[in-house]
Amino acid sequence: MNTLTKIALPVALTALPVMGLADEGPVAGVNASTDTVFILNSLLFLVGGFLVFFMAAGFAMLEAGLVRSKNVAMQLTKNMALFGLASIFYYLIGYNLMYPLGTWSVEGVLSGVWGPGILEAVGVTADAADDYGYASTGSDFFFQLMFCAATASIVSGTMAERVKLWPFLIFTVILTSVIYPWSASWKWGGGFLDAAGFLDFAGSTVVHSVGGWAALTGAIILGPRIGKYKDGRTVPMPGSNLTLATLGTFILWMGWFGFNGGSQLAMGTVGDVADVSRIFSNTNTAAAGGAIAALILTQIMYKKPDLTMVLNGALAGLVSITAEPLTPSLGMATIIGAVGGVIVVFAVPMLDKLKIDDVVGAIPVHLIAGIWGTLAVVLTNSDATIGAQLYGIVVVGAFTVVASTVVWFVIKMTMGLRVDEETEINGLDMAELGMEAYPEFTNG
Amino acid sequence: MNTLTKIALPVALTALPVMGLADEGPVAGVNASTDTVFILNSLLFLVGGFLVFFMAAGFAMLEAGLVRSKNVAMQLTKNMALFGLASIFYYLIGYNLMYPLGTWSVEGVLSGVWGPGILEAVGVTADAADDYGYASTGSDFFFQLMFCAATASIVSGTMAERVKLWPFLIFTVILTSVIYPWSASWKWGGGFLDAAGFLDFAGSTVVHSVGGWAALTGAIILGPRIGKYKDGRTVPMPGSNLTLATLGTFILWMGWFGFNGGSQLAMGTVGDVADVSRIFSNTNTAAAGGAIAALILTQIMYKKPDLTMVLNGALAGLVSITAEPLTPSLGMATIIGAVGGVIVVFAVPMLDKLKIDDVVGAIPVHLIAGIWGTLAVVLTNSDATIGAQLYGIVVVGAFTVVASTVVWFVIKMTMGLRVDEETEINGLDMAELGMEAYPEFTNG
Amino acid sequence: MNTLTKIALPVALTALPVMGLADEGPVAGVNASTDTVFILNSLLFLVGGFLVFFMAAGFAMLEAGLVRSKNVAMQLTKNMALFGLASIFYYLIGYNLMYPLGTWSVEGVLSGVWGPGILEAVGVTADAADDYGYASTGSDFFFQLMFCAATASIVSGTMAERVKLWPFLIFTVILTSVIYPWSASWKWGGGFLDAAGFLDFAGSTVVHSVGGWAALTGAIILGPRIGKYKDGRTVPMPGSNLTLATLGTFILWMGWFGFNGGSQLAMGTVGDVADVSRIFSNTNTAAAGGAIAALILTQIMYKKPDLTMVLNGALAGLVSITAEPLTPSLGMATIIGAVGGVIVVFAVPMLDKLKIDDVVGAIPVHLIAGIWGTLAVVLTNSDATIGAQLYGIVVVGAFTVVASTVVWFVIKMTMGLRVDEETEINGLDMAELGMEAYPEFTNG
Amino acid sequence: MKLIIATIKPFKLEEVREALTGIGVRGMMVTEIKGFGSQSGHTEIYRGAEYAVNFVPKVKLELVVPATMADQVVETITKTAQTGKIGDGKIFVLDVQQAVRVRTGETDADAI
Amino acid sequence: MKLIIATIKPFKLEEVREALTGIGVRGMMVTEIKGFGSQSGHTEIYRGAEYAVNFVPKVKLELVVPATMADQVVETITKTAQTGKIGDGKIFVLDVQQAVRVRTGETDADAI
Amino acid sequence: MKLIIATIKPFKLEEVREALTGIGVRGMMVTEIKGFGSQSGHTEIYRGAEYAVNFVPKVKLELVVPATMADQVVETITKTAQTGKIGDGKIFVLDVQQAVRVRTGETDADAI
Ligand SMILES: Nc1ncnc2c1ncn2[C@@H]1O[C@H](COP(=O)(O)OP(=O)(O)O)[C@@H](O)[C@H]1O
Ligand SMILES: Nc1ncnc2c1ncn2[C@@H]1O[C@H](COP(=O)(O)OP(=O)(O)O)[C@@H](O)[C@H]1O
Ligand SMILES: Nc1ncnc2c1ncn2[C@@H]1O[C@H](COP(=O)(O)OP(=O)(O)O)[C@@H](O)[C@H]1O
Repeated sequence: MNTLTKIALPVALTALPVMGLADEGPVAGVNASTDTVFILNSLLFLVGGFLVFFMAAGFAMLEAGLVRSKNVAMQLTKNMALFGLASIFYYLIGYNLMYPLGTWSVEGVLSGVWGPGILEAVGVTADAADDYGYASTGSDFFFQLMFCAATASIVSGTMAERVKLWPFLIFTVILTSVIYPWSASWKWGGGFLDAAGFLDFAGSTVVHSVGGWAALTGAIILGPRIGKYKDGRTVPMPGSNLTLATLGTFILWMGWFGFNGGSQLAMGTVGDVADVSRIFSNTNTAAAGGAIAALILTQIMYKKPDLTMVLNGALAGLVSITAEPLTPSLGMATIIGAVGGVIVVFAVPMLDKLKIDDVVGAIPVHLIAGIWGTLAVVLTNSDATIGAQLYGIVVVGAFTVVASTVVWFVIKMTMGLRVDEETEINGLDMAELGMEAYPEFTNG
Repeated sequence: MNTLTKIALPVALTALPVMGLADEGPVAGVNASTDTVFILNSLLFLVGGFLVFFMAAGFAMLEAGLVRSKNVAMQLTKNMALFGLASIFYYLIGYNLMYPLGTWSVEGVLSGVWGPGILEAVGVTADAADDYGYASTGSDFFFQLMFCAATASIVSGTMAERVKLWPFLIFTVILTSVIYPWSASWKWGGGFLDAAGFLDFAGSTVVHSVGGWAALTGAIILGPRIGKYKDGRTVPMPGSNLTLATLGTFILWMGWFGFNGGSQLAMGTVGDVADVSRIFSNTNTAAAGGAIAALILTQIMYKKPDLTMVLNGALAGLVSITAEPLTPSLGMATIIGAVGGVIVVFAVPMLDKLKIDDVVGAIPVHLIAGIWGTLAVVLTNSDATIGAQLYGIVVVGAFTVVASTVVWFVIKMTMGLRVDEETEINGLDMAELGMEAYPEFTNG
Repeated sequence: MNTLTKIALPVALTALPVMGLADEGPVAGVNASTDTVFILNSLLFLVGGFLVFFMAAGFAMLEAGLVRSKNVAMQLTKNMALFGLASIFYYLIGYNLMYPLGTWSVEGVLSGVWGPGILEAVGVTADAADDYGYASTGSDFFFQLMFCAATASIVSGTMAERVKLWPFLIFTVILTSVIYPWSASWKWGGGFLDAAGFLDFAGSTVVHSVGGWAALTGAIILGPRIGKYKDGRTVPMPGSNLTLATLGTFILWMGWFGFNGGSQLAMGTVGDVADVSRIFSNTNTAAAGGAIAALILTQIMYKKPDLTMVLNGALAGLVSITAEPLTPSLGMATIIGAVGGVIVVFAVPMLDKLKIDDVVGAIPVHLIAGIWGTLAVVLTNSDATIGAQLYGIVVVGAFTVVASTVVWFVIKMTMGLRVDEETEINGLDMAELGMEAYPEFTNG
Repeated sequence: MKLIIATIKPFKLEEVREALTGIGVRGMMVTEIKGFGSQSGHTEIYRGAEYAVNFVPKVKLELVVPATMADQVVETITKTAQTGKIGDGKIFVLDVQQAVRVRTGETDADAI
Repeated sequence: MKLIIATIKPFKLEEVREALTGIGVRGMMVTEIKGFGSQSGHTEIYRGAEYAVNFVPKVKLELVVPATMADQVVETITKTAQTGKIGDGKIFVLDVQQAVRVRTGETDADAI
Repeated sequence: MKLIIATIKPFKLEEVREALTGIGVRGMMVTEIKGFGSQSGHTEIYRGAEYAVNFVPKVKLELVVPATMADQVVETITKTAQTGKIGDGKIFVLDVQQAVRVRTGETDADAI
């Protein structure tokens, strides 16, 4: 029964016997046993991991809903394929590149561990566990892999409706095997950014901005969709299914509890589980702040609320709180998220002014709100310095832009990046896949 | 391996060594340590909480699928916005209004704690924890917030396709900051209904009926959709997408495991986790009973099964078991759920006879099945009395009806509640949002 | 913060105080307490269980997306109804038929326990628990029930667009109350297949092949859809909504973490949780392998990738790893899954050659990949013998084929299995349900 | 025989159909279309970008009737579909040379 | 030239198209429509409320052919689309003044 | 008056509409159709099975204009919709006996 969930212990106990605890023996100690800590930490990774996994479905629905139906099947193919490739290549190269565990080939800059990730033996024992005092390697691998895949998902939305399938997938391979893990190692692998005091709890910069920067460079090199910008005006190309876009947003929102909550990386102590609880609450309220801010702002600016902006606003709120979901109060978390929502409302048309065609708004959501979130850490975390935060943002940004640009250009030169005009006009589904997402509906 | 999951311990042990437990040391004590209990209780709230969160997506899909496509984008906007507002206002006012923890301004009637909810400090220690013997405040807040949002979601479906966006959202704010938390405090805050022996485990009355009563008063004050009732006949207005309505139902079904299971409020003892297991099983079988009852009944009554009734039936089964998901046997739980399914099949046309236009069937599902479920507690829980149950139903119902009526009327008088005729005919999407959910499909 | 998740204990500790653990007391023992083990094992079942539950939504979306829109509402009705019936009949008969706990009426062949499943009492105590050393009965029931429902879901997809509702549901009742539980008892109930050394960790054969065999016999007895095979050619009948088919695949993928991970059946020791972690990782990489293999293969064979094959490929990868998700390395798991993906690409057209009309590809995915997965156990598990694996495959296959054939025929003779030609041509939705999934879209 | 093509506001369809049945029309073809006309052209905003909505959802009726019945049909549609607000629609009348009922092969008058 | 408008049962579309190609028709326009006719009017129940299904899904073909070919086209459609069951559809023939092929600007006979 | 039926490539719709407005056309009906013609017939593969794509998405315009304006309209459409690639579409012109504006009951010239 739901009564008095907040009441103090004694009361709680008097309430419990009803539930048959009357004849329980004395409590065995205070802290959780070492095994229990190991199990609970691993469990956090596993639960957080499947939640972040589900974000792949969220990205797929969001993007499928925001592209025109003639490109939906292709967008779905890209999302399925990129997740599969991320899973394989993060395993083959990325994981050890990201977590050198102190073994560097260039101290703090480049991992010294090469080759595929290896898990603990079946039925490993305490003494044989890689890190008995902490958590199982498999759970950590599972959790970290999902972050890598999320980074790749960010890129596909921006470049939708015009990028060729295979060139895009090749970029994904390099992003997930090298670009993301390498830059991530500087912070989460204990590299020089970590040493420099750069703070990024769950990855506003390490994950979202990296995806955002890669998307930005890609969008610029790829150019806008045909007809998107006509004699100075921006021509809207409404998404084909806002219901699925909304579903995708809700799924991403849920996944984010795993994304940020799991990034506490431990649940085996009172302090840790209380922190995970704070993070869940802050993550939710930041998303709410972002959605409501976008709702009100579009109502004021355009006299009508814009659902797609509300969706982007919620996501921007989530990205904004990702760099520091623990230390803010609920109120501050709401504000940090709301600022993210505001950013989106202004950044989306701004990008259009610059003729940068971002089909789903991934750049405002993941890159710009990601930068904001990374800076916002200083508001609530005394360990953070604006200098260190800027340093991290710039270093990661510069690296990602340069690396992505090189890769995009090499691909463009060699195999070409963009479908031909007729294919783009008729839709990628018919031309590149020979398959329509909605074959029965008569669309133009 | 899946063998013999039910066999007794010894057998299990002989089976286990395979999994490398051979060399484990002796077990440390019997009960879980205090820390472990705290962690496990909090974990139940967190997992239950994200499951209930996902119900927001379920409501959104169910409602988007059951309205006509010209109103889908608006319905999605309402669902996103109401969740955002519920998150913010439950934090600002609702949480402390609902859980006075014994500090009443009017004993057992009105909380004495005002202002926003406050979580435990970062990395809180055992001694500093608000309730070390129980669970983290953040996890409790997260879990309870989701119940508040669910209440608001119930209303949006009934009033779809004709209510204005902002007036509806203003009602949502008052519902989530005052009406729901205040009435809930009488039971779950340890108020006078709790003292009176009224039992409502997970909220058939406290949550679902409150949403249902608010929806009922709203539907009456708002009036039916244009053309819904023509010279005595009810004119069906088929939902635009039953696939999404079905998806929404499955999502709600899953979320309900968190809704009811989490309401056990503890998982740190053998008895508690066994109870949570009972609840999961009973919740599932009640939904099954409701769905199958509606399936068979519509087949018999109409010669053809009605999918939308089956969906409503499953949900009615869930609402019916919510007041007492623990004490019934699996068989009894199935029957309680089945009765819920029967209720829906009869209540839906009955409401139409009364010219009460409930677009998605929320009133039969949440209100009427909610009352049934609350009464059904006496069937299996000896602590329940029909008197106390009726008392709770009437008190909560009367309060919600009066409060909602006042709010609806004030809104109606001041800013108006309903869109103009032309807007309603052309669809709220074009007129109020200037945005269509399916812009490419040529709908009438 | 996310730093150094893989580092060794000492470092971790130095990092932890930040999170307020500084003043924690000494650790209470090494192993988890008996209660804690019981709780954690039960928790694994509950979390695994709701994940597998969600697979019902995945199947519903996959199938709704792959049938033509004139049959979507019927397909949804079947999926909702079969889950409800599975829940009820597995409870009434199946559960005890599947888990005799050593009480056989025919030793190792037929359970001696009849009647509905019974859970532990409310608030059960350690001494009263059915299996204190293991887990709560309710959690086990909940978990096992979901496997039974999954088996039934497999059948509905293959027979879509032409089978009558009620005859199909009657088959479902017999499948879920007798055929599945009975055959499953031979392995997971500790019957003769288990004794014979047949290994099937999470059910490539016990669950997926059983569903697949039932679907195969059904498809043959039912015959192909009108116009599917015309003068030697296969006429494609494209699915109406590939977005929902993709969503369904992602949902199934996520559910599979519960399906395979939960089948470890224990999480209360370091070894168990580390194994669950291995299983999560292997399950994910096998799905990735299957998806990518199908992607590349269709590109090579048809010059264009086939999204529906990629979806089937991911699922085939999941089925392939299900018989042994624990012992393979990540690399081997990827390969096992990839082979599953290859199987699908060849098996789908092969079935068409044989004029066996499998609407969603369930036979290649669940049956053929299931056989492959069962054989693949010998690659990584030294306890497995090719002989025992073949023995299990043949015994389960023969039994399911014979049993299903009998049931299908009896139904065909008595009430008929297939809708009349006109109904099939106009779509089952209008004729059998009088309800369309997308009433507003003008489809042919 | 005459082919009468009428484009009306979607919500008027049912009413018009009933009215036509009332005067003895036994069949028609209905198509969902987008209409462009004086009603069109208001501007909307999508993701911060203004655009003109040029097409309005309409329904198109096509029915073939005996010449003698044409005027009455046109009248009935005009009366029933009229709201007086811009965008009510148009009616066009064309000559039809021949009509055939597929089921029976009957032609012309017997076909409709 | 003649414009031939035919409304048939959707599942007959492919067959009719093949038959027409067989007699040398090189193009047509196909529209999904809702048909109202004698076939219509059976009642369904939705959420407990009875309602009449007045519109049946149909497919409409429009093709322009040389006058000389019209009769053969009408015949072919009639033959192929016929099931003998109510609702098979109708065929209407109208005069066409002019035809143009957009790609080339060719007119009339050369355009179709 | 003339009824001008034009089927064009969907992506040309906006351009054609603008061009027509330019020459004073004040309204039209637009329908999404599937076109069959010389452009059709390339084969695709779905789940391993080959099949011919016989229908291509097109847009159909129907507009009624004063006889005097017909040629100019046909010209304008031809010019604007032309890509020179196969599948550009067709234009057909038919006689219209009568036109009515539902809102006002105005007829013929005043109606369009
Ligand atoms: N010249 C025309 N030819 C064909 N259809 C037309 C023409 N003019 C208008 N229509 C159709 O009639 C509808 C209503 O016309 P409109 O000018 O918007 O309002 P009104 O008929 O009240 O003046 C348009 O949406 C279009 O579908
Ligand atoms: N007078 C008419 N004008 C235009 N279309 C018609 C007319 N009568 C029938 N139709 C079309 O023909 C279809 C079949 O006609 P119906 O009367 O139902 O069957 P049948 O042609 O076998 O008598 C209808 O659905 C409608 O689309
Ligand atoms: N005889 C016809 N009658 C009606 N519409 C036609 C006819 N022939 C072609 N069409 C329409 O014109 C479109 C283009 O014709 P097609 O032969 O494919 O290319 P093109 O016009 O360049 O030769 C077709 O898709 C079809 O919609």
